[in-house]
Amino acid sequence: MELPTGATDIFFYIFSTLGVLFALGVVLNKNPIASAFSLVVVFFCVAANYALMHAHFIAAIQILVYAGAIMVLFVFVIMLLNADIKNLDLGKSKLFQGGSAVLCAALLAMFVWAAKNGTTAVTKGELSSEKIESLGGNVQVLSMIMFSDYVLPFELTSILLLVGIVGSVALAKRKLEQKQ
Amino acid sequence: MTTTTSLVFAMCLFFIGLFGVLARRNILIIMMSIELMLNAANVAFVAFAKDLQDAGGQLAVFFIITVAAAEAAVGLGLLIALFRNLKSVSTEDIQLLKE
Amino acid sequence: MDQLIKPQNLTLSREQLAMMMPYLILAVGAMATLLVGVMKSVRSNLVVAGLSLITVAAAILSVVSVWGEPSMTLFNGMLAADAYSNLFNVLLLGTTGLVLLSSYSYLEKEGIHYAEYYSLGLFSCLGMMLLASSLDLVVLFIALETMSIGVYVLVGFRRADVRSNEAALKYFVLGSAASAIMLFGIALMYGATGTMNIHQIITLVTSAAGIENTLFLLGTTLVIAGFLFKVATVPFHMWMPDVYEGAPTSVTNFMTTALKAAAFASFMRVFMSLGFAQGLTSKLNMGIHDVLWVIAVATMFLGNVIALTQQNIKRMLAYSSIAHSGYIIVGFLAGGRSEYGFTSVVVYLIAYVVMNLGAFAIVSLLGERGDRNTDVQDYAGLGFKNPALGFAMAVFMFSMAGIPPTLGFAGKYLIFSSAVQAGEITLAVLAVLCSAISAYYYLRVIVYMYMKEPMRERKVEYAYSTSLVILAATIATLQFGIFPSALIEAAKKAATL
Amino acid sequence: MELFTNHIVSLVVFGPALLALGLLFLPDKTPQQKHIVKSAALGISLLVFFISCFLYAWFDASQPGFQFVENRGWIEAFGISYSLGVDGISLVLILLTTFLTPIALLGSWNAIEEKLKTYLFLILVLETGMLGAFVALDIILFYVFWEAMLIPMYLLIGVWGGKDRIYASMKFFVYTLVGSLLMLVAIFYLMSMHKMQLGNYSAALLDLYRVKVPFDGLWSAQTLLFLAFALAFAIKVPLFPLHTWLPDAHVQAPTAGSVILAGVLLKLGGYGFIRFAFPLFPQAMQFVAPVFMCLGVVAIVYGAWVAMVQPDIKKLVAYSSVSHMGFVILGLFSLNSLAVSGSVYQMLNHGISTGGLFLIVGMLYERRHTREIEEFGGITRIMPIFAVIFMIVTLSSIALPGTNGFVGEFLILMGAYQTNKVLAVVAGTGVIFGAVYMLWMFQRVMFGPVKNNENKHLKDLSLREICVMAPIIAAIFIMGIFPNIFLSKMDASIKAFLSQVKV
Amino acid sequence: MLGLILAFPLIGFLINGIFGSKLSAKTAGIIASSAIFGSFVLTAASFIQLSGLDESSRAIEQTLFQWITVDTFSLPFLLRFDPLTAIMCSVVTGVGFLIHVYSIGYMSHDRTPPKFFAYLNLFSFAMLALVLGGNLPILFLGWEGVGLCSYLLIGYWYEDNEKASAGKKAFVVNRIGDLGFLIGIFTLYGMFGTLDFAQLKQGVAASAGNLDIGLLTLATACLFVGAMGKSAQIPLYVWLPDAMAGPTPVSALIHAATMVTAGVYMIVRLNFIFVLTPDTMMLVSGIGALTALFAATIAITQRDIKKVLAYSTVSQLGYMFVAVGVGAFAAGVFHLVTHAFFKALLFLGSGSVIHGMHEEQDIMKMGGLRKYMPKTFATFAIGTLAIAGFPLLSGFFSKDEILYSAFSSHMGLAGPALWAVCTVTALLTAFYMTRLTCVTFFGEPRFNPKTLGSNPGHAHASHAHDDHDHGHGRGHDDDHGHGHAKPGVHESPNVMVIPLIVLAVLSIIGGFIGLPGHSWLAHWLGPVVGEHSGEHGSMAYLIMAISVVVSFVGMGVGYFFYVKRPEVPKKVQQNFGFVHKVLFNKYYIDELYNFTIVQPLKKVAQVCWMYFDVLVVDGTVLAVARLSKFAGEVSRLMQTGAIQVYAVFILIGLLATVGYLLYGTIH
Repeated sequence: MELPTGATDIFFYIFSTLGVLFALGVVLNKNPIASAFSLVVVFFCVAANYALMHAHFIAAIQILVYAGAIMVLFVFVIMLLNADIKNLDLGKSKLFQGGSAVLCAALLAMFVWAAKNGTTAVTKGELSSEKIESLGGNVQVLSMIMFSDYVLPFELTSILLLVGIVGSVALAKRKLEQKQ
Repeated sequence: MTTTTSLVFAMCLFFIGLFGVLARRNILIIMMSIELMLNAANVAFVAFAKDLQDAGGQLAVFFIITVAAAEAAVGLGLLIALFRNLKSVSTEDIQLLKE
Repeated sequence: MDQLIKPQNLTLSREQLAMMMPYLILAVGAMATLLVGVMKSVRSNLVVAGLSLITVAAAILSVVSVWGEPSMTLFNGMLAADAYSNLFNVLLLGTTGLVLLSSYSYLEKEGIHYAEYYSLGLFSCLGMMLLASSLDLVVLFIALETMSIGVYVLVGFRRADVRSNEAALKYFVLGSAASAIMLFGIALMYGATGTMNIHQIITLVTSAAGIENTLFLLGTTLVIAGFLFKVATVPFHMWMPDVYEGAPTSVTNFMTTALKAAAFASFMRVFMSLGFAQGLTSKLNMGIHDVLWVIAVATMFLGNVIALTQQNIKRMLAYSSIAHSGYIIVGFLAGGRSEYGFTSVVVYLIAYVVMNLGAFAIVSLLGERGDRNTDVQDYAGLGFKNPALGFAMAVFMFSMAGIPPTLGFAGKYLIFSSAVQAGEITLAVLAVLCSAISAYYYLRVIVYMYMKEPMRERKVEYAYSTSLVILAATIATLQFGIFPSALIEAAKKAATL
Repeated sequence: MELFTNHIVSLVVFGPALLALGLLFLPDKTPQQKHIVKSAALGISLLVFFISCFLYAWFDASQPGFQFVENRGWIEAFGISYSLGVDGISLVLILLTTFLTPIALLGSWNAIEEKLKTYLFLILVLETGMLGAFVALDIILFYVFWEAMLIPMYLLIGVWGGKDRIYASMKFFVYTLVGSLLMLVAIFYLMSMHKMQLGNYSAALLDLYRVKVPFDGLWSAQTLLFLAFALAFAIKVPLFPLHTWLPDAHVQAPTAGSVILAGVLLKLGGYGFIRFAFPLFPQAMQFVAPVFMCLGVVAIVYGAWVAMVQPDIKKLVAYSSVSHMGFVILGLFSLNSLAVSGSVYQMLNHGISTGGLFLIVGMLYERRHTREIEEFGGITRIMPIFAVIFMIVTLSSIALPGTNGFVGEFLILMGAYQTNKVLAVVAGTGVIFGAVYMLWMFQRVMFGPVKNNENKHLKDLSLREICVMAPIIAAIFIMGIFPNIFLSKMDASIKAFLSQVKV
Repeated sequence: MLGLILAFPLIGFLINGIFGSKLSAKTAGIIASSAIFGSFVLTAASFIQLSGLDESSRAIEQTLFQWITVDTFSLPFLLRFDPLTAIMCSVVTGVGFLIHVYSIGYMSHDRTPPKFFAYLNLFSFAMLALVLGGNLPILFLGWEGVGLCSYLLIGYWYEDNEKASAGKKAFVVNRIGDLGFLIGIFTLYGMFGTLDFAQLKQGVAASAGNLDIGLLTLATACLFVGAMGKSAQIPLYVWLPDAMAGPTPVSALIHAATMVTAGVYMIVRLNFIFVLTPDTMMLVSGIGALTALFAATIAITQRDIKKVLAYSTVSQLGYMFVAVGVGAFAAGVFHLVTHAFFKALLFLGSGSVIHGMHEEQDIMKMGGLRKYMPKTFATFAIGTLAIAGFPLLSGFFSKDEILYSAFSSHMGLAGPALWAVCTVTALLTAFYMTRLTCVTFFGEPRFNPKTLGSNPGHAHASHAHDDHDHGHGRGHDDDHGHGHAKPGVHESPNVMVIPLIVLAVLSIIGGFIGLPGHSWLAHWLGPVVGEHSGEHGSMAYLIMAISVVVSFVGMGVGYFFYVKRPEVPKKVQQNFGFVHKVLFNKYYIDELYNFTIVQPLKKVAQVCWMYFDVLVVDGTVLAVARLSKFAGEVSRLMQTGAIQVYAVFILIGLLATVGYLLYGTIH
């Protein structure tokens, strides 16, 4: 399924704008639940953009893992702690907030300037979208590479996940040692 | 949709996330902001992968999502541990260690 | 379809396997430790600890068995197997082993003796080793996260203690943010160069003028910033004292020594890939040089002057550790423009690791349940009450202050002499002045140990495991301080990538 | 025997520290055990002195170069070697060190009761450090000894010192460290120049002598390097205005510490100038020589003035050190054989006479637990033997002909006068002020009526104390009357030194 | 043999010094006296040996050992016995021996006579080294050595703070002179490359025409500064009057006969250099004359018997300098010798008086003593006559020689001026010496002869310094150990009187070694100082006559004032109150020095210490330390504990870094 270039652009801008707006929603919302749901929207927008960039596999993972797993985790924790969540305001002084906003904006401006002035690498790879199609599609290609070239990071992520599991279990185990 | 515009989108997400880390007191929201930042990097990876006609970027995103998941799990675990002791998730309440 | 799969990725030579062995052993050992730990039938932590130490020992042996082999890359060029890796693998494994060894009694004392501690330690160590050896930025990131996540948990390991929670969360929040920043940098570097492989970046940097690209520059800056966060240089250092203070002492030890060494090892690989191994060849290099110059000076200065005001030893050592990062950055700056530039970093790192390992082992030995008894005042009279312990601590303090004939001096010698050779005279002078400031607070420990009367009677319980670690560190500090040749040779071989 | 003759320098240097290690395993709880430990330490130091006498005997005075050279690799990567050697100048300083250490030990025989063996151990380690610095022919080896020496001295002051010992020890350590660290940078610079010019790393002194460091006025490399070296040495000497650590360190240090500090440690500054700063940077040295001569002269006069108004005997002696060591600097920078010989000789004299004075102050302190001059008066009547000894040492300190002090100051002033008349004359006033403060102090302590009742029943010197002072007194006269015993050994080396530094 | 001359006193010193505590007073005295007598005998032998030598090579040299060798600088421990040394040695050992003997009596009741004799022997050793030294450093060795002994002996009764201070003052003032001496030595070394007398002489001769006279003048002037210190000339004379705090034999030996003349000796020794520098010579004679007059005026008003003699000594030394200053070296030596005789005599006499008066030194509390101590009186009177220039006594000849030399010197008007000053001084000398003798020995006793000395408190009451009973050992022990400490004035024992008599004889006949025109002494010293060329013309007799007149006038006035009309001096004193006060207080020179030099110096030193050392240097050091710590204290405040603040710092760092690097790409 190939969208015409113009349409791609339009979708991209729509999703991007939405994404940015909801991202702002994440950081500006007083209620964590609202933030969490804004985040879900952001994830969807990003996933849509992935899809627009022909990264279908990633788009799917984005929705599955992020929107599905991570967000559930977040919401779960929010619920768990819900009873006692106070201080839902933005916190810190206005000056501090304003200052950080200015800092972020300034850095963003620099980044954007750098992005505009910079160029991506001149020598491109051979995996053009046509080639990918000819090789059996995005998922096929990615899996090929992942289990050959990228076997180390793949294995490593498994260990990472194990660490995450062990870690969170170790931290959240019910039985607490005596308070000191 | 050019690489640059995608990049700008990514950067916007990135700095919104960063702002969240700076400005919010609620650690949960700070964690979400961090997720935003990671997403921003992912967007950049995918955009570059497309531009460069390379699969490496997309694969990186795959791994990063995994990392994000593990990180979120541990982070939330830490948060719960803290909450048990402190009954708070505000950064203002974790200023015992200083100077 | 087959064209995507490179044939060399489908074979595994005996040599490659041998090179992979340390990682495999460690991964398997860590998992085994985990399993044994959760087994109901295993009552004693001794078994878990023993298993973890055996794992480490086996891994060290496997590194030693490939010591001196010609360098190669593994996993499609993603992992280096060279003298540098070997050296750091031994260092990291050794450090981890000793830290775990010294943790045993500490965990008992604190009542947090869980099997997870050991497996997390081993997993983190695996992350560190991969970090030090990774040639691919994605692998690097994942390794970094593996290491970090393990350590986040370890920092918060004293779950019932708010301070431990706080430290862990601070570390987690800032660490994740820094990781994200670094990741974004990796993305930009990837975009600018089309590769995430360090070797290919080196080729690019040295061959083309493409590195004047702002995208590359921005990416580089962010990656470096990420590293600077991990190694805690000004102004990315502020998490460190809090985390060091709040973390269980044995974990602080682990962070000070192994984690920092791994972060620096990786940083140096990346740094060299930016062309610094060849000297200051480009505008980018020059710019980064200036930035690092300022950072180095600020780090040395701030770390030292704030340490002057500290009462808590852990916190003081944290600031001192910040200052040490500053010295190491000086070594970075001397880098490619002097014969022993990067060698000096390696030697300094080893020195740094050894002396901090010992110092923190002593702190953990002397600490009382709940991490009390860690103020300088609590060390009053130690020198004559427990002469051996006092002597060891004195050796570490003098070593950190860079007084010969200790390993610390050898490290400083290499760093400063390289800086001078590289023409960084001002930097060297500032560095030695900061070093003189640092003498003051290191000596304060000695003052308390030897020149003040103890405030209260206290019997130190010598745990064999911790004492062994202290002994080893003391011997190493003096042995390599007086005869550093072997160390320098090894480091030189390692630093010639 | 072969081992002995080939490694005699190493033996002398490391003998004290290695043997002292054994002390740590002896018990020191009961008085008897303490006595054994002390005797053992004394025995070690005497043995070392005995061995060092072989150095004197076997030293060929007609050879200007280094003798008893030992050379083996140490850190090959940087051309750093373990190379030791002795020339006429270091020979006499070695003898001074080995001579003073047993005296210092014996002098504080009963003064230290607590943590005794550590104390003795540190003194012997300190001896090793000092001796090592005197014989090192490798600049890094020298630096190692130079710095390592700080530790025992620091501890000696800090642990066994007086009321403000911590402040004093800290001041001593940090002051000295700042200077030596800058020197370290200079050493690195020099070594990198060697690498550039001659292609290999070397820290060997004889190699570094060949490095040509560009010289062109004040801001040139050579001058800056010289100043970096000079700073380290000037602090150690100590040269005005970097002397303020000295009074504090001296006053707070235990007697043996003061003796060694004044007797030997300060000499390392002068020795450093001779062995390192001068020959390495001759042009720069001549360029700044007038400034240093002036500083030396200021130190002489200033030290004497300030000594005059000190209420504390030990502080007075400390400031007198500043004054005396000013002569050394003046002499060295005068750059002629008379003045330089005088300077080296003055270093020996100062070691003997000021060491003696500190011992004497220590004896008073042990009896009265005060060093305030006001507390004393009329002691001569009560302690006649002490009075005689004190008088002789005082006379040595004010350079009366016939005592050792005269030979040094006479040669220095005569040499300096040939170089710069005005400065020599001003320096000469130091001789007058020297007499003023020493005799005034002597008068207030020893003469006059016994006003303080506590002083009425002081015991005169014990046999041990006489044994402590006897060698000092003997040295004062022997060195005053037969200075050629030492001058002849130094002569060739100093000639060589002068031809080396005069470009 | 020369070495032995030195060795005897040294051995005596060592014996008395080391075994002193075990020796009795008498034994110690005998040991010391025999030691110096041994030297005397050897000196005499050497003298004879010397006179047997040819005039051109009349010197005996002996190198004992090599003292200092550095590079080309070689300094042997060289002794040289030439005619000048012979004279000096004879005086030192001869007069010295007499004084040693005298001391046996004088010090018999002291607490530690062996110590005293040890010091005396040490002094003799040093003084002999001074005169025997064959080069300047040896001379300097003796020079400082005698200074040391002077210090030790002035402060002999150290328990009295003033006496100890006097010793210190002597040493320090001498040190000032010594510095000058040293500089002179250095300059000479710089010019000639040697310090040996013989070689110097050769050097001067060899480079006669091309010498830098300016430099040479500097050298001689500096040497003269040394002489000023040692020989108590203006402005460095202040120590000598104070030095009277020492035991009287010491005053006689050191501060009259021998040590103080060392300056004169030194100039005579180096006459071949001094003559090349007329400016210095002028200075020498000028200072000498000024000192002579100045000291004489002070002597008129003093009440302390020893102080009068002290100022008299200063004055007479001035004479000697006038002599050497005008080139009459032999005359200088001549006066030196005769002065040694009569001044030693006077001092010993005064010692006898003091001894007899139980430590009383104020002449106003004496009077009529000739009845009580006739032998002392007789000898003292001879001394007075000799110094006053009574014809045919020793002082007459030597003083006259000087007056004549001054008058006839080739210095234009300066010569007569010098002569005039000296003549006035001679008048004053005759006057105050007569005053001293008359007040002491004539008239009625102004004390109670019965009770004097019975009460130690009384004996000390007159002492200005302190009055508690252990002021010094001597008075203290007198109460208990004085075997014949019967109250009342008494003549001294024979052991003291015999030296007086010998010296009196010498004072009378001593002048005959230098009869005007046929001076044996001048001839004898010829090889050293060059033959005295001037024939005594008619002028000589006129001058002689004037001095005789002057001498008689002085003595007459003195006798008139203090014997015939004792009320006159009081009137004069009242009429010239101010002058008297100034003179009595010695022109307030001590006070002047105190205010202009000593006090400011202490102030400056205090300021140096408290302000420069403590405030500036230590202040800077501490400020740096505090600043570091302060920086730490401030910086740690950034560490607020709030994560977000940390994050902001990270962000700022990032901003700065990125900003800087991106900025770099534009430029």
